[in-house]
Amino acid sequence: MPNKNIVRLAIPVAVGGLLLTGCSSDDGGSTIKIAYQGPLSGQNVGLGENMERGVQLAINEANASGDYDFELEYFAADDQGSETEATAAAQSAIDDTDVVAVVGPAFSGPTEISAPLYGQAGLAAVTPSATNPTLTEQEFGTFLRAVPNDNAQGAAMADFLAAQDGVDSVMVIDDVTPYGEGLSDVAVASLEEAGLDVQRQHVPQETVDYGNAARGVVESGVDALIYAGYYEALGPFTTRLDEAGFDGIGISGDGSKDEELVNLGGDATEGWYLTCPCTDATEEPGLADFAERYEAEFGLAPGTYSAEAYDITNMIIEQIAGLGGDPSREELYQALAGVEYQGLTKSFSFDDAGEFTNEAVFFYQVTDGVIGYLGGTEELIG
Amino acid sequence: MSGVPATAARTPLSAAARLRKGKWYEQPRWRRLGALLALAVLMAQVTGEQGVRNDLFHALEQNFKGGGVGVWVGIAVAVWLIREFFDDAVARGVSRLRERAGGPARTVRATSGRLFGRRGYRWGALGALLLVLIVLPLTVTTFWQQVLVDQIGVYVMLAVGLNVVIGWAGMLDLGFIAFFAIGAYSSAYWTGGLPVEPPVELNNFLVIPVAVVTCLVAGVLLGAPTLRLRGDYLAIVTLGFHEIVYLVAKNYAEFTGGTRGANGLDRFSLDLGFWSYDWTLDPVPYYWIQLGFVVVIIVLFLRLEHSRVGRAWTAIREDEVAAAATGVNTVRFKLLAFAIGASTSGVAGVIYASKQAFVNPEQFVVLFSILALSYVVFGGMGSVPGVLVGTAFLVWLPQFLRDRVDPQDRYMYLGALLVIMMIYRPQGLLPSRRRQRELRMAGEGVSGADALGARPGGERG
Amino acid sequence: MSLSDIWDVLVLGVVLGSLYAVIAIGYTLVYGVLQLLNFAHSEVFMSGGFGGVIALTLVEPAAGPTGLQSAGYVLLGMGAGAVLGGAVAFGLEKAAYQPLRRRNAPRLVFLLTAIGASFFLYNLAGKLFGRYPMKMPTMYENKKLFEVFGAGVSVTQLIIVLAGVLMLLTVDLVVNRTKLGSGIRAVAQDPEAAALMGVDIDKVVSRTFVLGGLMGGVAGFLFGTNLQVDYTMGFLPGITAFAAAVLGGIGNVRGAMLGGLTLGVVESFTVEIWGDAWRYVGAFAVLVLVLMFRPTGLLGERVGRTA
Amino acid sequence: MTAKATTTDDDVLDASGVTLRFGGLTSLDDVALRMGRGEILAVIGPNGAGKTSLFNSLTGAYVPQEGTITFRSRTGGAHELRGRKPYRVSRLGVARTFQNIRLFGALTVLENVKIAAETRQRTDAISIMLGLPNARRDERAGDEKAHRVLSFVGLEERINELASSLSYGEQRRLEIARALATDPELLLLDEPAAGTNPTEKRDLEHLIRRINAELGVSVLLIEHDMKLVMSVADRVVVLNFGRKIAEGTPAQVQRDAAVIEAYLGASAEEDRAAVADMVAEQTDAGPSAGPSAGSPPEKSPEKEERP
Repeated sequence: MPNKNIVRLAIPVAVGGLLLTGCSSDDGGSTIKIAYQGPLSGQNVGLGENMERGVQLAINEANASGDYDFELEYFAADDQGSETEATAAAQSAIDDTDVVAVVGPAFSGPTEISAPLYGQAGLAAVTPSATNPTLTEQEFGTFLRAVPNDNAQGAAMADFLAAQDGVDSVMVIDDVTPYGEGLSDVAVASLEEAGLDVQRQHVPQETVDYGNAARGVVESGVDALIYAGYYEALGPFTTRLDEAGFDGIGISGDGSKDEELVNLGGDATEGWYLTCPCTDATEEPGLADFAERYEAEFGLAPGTYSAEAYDITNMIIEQIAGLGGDPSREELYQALAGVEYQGLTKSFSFDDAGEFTNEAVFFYQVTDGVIGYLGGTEELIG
Repeated sequence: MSGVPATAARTPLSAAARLRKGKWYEQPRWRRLGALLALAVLMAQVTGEQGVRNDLFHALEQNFKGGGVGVWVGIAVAVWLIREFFDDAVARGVSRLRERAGGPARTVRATSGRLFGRRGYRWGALGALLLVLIVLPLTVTTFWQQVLVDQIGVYVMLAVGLNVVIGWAGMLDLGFIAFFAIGAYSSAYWTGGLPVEPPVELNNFLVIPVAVVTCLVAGVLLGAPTLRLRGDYLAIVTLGFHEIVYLVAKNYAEFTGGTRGANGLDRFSLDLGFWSYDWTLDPVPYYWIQLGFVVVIIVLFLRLEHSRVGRAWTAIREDEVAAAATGVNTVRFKLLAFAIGASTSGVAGVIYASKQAFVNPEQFVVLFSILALSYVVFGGMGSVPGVLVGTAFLVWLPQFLRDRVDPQDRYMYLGALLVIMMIYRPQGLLPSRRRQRELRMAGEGVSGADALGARPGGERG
Repeated sequence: MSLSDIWDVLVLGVVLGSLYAVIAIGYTLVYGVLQLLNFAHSEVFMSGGFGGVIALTLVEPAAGPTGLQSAGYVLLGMGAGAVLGGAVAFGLEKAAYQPLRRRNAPRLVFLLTAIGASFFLYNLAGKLFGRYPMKMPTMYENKKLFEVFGAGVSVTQLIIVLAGVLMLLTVDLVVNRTKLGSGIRAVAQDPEAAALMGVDIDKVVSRTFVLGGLMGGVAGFLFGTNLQVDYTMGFLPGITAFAAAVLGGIGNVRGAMLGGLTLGVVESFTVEIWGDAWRYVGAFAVLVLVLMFRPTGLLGERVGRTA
Repeated sequence: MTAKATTTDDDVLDASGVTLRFGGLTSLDDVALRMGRGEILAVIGPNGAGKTSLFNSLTGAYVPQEGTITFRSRTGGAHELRGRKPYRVSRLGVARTFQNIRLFGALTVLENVKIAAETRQRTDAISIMLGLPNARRDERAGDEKAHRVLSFVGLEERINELASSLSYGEQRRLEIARALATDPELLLLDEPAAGTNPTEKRDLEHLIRRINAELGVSVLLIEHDMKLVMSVADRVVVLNFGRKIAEGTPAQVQRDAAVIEAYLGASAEEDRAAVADMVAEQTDAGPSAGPSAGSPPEKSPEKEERP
């Protein structure tokens, strides 16, 4: 009996193997591909698509401009924002020999797993959004962070609150994601350093009711609240805070700086401060123009990190052109690591660990249902 | 309560039903048309546009305007017409086709029967298969190697373990990935990767037995109080257990590293004095470890299935009351199945953690438990070959579809596939013979076996 | 914790618990007639949320609505939620479960179908309406209405509890007083006997699904009003509500209500004491403890199978 | 045909005061039952009299609220059965069959019996997985025993067939074989003749006698078929509405007015048939069977007061 059963494994497994091999053939081409690794399906697809469109827009414009004598192609590496899919996603980009650089990975968790693979393959991975500070400490090889890490934002929030009159106590709430916890770690440390009274809470982003959390904030009687998390959660949270009667200062990070925050939170978001290492699209003429082109291409306004992804892609394209239009992966990484590039959102340059050297953080505030630009940290705190 | 059937009898439901049958839309023909049209509209949505932000009706509008609905409705009406008016012709055609196709199929079956029928051939074929499996990863791209290890390999191992719990012992376990997580975190802990220092640092190979014991204990701790519960209750309790393990991994940051996880974990390494080897980023050596474990585990488990233990599991699955009356210690055997499944899951966890060199809670969400369960049932519960193939296929499919359909829709198609599969082939791809019989008997109303171990009201004897 | 704190937390718990209770009804009714863990019920609930959003987006609620307008919007949202929830439940039963029922398939096959249907439905919703959370259009100004022992109750909270109580009473009446109810109970108790006595099982089952779907749909709308609507919103509340149904004694309508309220309150206090991160730990600990001492749940399995 | 001598020390089963209630319903009311070693005792009574409840109480499926059930094994130990788990009862040496045959239909005849034959084996899962010699020995022992038992009941020809493919009478015998494979000292048969044809019935009667005589197993029998009861049982106990209303030799019980009344008062078809059988037995077998029926019983039957 057992033998017969073992035997019955044979056929299907063999068939599976054949199918696997059958799919593995890929034909080489002469085009150059730029990949994007991020969540293109699954829960966090919204954020992933923001960046993907930025990358696509840059590629389309480069091809249409006629300035370059090479054809660019977009390569999607969907990791679903999940660690389990991270190796496969990264490997799909690595395996395609036409891919010369990767924009991404978008999230810190998948980066932990994908970055070593990129390092091994010598393929530059420039993330627009993975902000966990420990990533650049691990010497992945080709990992470049084109965004200030959470340290800068957390410190800026703390400085800002410490400079406000009448703020003695602060509640820091994170959304129990790597992003939120990283940000709130830094914020808590900086606030304590500034001599403020700090309380810390964890409210998972998938929570079914923010009533308890809002009540907790109001009961604690704090003067200000830092929310380290994304707009999807902050929207309903502000509503409940408003209902519970919270009248202190509210401040959140770049994960919440999205038009959608106002749609989800409504009037309750009024007066909330938002920090972002990004400059404002409406302030900068170049960005306003970008927003128009983006909308014309995709039929909707750019979202969080769209412009950053666009910038990074353009930076990569410029380096490719600078290397004669047919660089090896290694060459391109070297060029990117030493880059000085002025994008729409900020100027890009990296230190030896691949960390972003420009630590400027900007402040925004929701006024009259619009996220308005306030200015850089220095301007505000003085 | 005893009065209920009487009340029901007094209400002239059947008479009313008969009256209503007279209306035209109640007639089967028109009903079928309605169903087909509904299906067409649904298919138009399934294959249509993606929705966009801030415009709720974008996709709906596009789907109706863009003609997608028209095409599908046309197809539906055509199918309906053919079905209603040319049914005989189609049936004749199909049977003729079947006859023609039957010949070659029979030859294939006969050949394979001859090939696998004899003992010598059988071992030869198995050896050849093993050889194919050993060299398989060397013939594919690194991408498929990664998929093979991180997804297919992991889930195949999990499915073989889950098959013991659900396929053989008939217990519905929705928290299987919890043990996978325990295994992975054990590996992280004993190799010194977590914020907490272990008493001694172990090599990953030595962690495997430790993880097995840990998962056994965890399985028994969870199982002992809950295995007396009925099938559905067990499902929710195991689901809850999974959620708790996940929450602990996520929130008990002092020990587990919290949401940011633990990185830079030790990978497998072997040092025999005269020869040493370190596993690195290359996926293939992990594949060979997985393959080795899967082969060993399958051999061990098949022995178990065809022993008194496997028979006792079948007895419990089919009729728990009768099994107990026959002297089978039902709780003990269920616990055994539970623990065996848990420890298999744990081993898979250790290998996975070593391969990824990174653990965080998001790799162990409840969704994966549900996926693992669907893989087992899809392949054919209780049948080891079925489970292997089913899992490999279903894990492979989304990767295969990656470039062929919108990646966002992959799980939608997976869901639809599961439903269709359960309607047309509930026994799974390659069902076990026992299970197939049980299904048939259930269909004929012969047996009360319901594949969940306990049948409703079965306790009443 | 002061006394007014306790009341505060209790109010939050009761509000959440009412939602769980209404969703749990759907699980329990279906379990009663089919012994089926209808995993896809969470997607019925999700559809209700979308139903509300769709209807209210179509009518575009006026800014600063009058009381009467507000009531109209709320009723419209509930109605739309119920309709879509009921329709999805109906379609689900017809397309996925009925073929299985005809063949007398084992319960595990049902369960897998339910899981598949759930995957399909929530991804389809994501595809059609976008995979983004959306806010329920504002129907009224959500201010504090009155206080219960110092705990404020807002408009939304009042609506949820009132609607919840009303629906639970309705279901209880339907199950215990109407023809459909006696059909449901008969099928739950013994499908074969019920069929012999002239009960049209197909009809009873499909109406049971619709009844559960109506409830689930309204719950989805209410939940969406309280939080927001997105295509994955069904999963967690669905699981908790199923736990609630089991806690109360699955198949038992009143048990589902009790179980829902219990879990809501337990969650609320768990969150208050240990923080939001441990929300479900308290709920599941209570579930396991109760099942260990009362294996058939708080009120036992009533609808059908009395021992 | 004389009732066997029963002294207290040699009783295999001694139950007294057994009371079992479900909610408000009393299923068994202060039932007492003594059974001598080697005896064949039949329990009869109209439908719903509590016969199966008694069996379930004896085998641990139900836990009666009151009473003691003492089982004395041959090795001399006295064991309380009330509240003991079913599998433990079986291991002590009390086996049973079910009224509605409960075989493992998807297993073969041999496998069905092997499951029972192997319940006392002690090899652990690890030895089995590793294929150690003790595991192989056990496997062989189970095989041999199952073969023995199957040839005892006359099913040796059908060893490799599926249990569900057997004829009704064969399934009955298989169920008995499965029970015998657990090495019982006391065998409880729940309506073994139900649904069998006259030939099968005769075979069954023969089988019961052989089990009793050749294997030395005491048999407790629930049966509706009066002919079988009268011919095979040493003594008969009559239950009605959960109470014992008569006890004695078949002949004594046959003439008992309370018994006949109980059957006439019952509504079920088969009960009426039983009373007809009883009366028939009385008229044609009564006088000729004079000596044995008339001989004084060694133990005066405990009877309820007659009206």
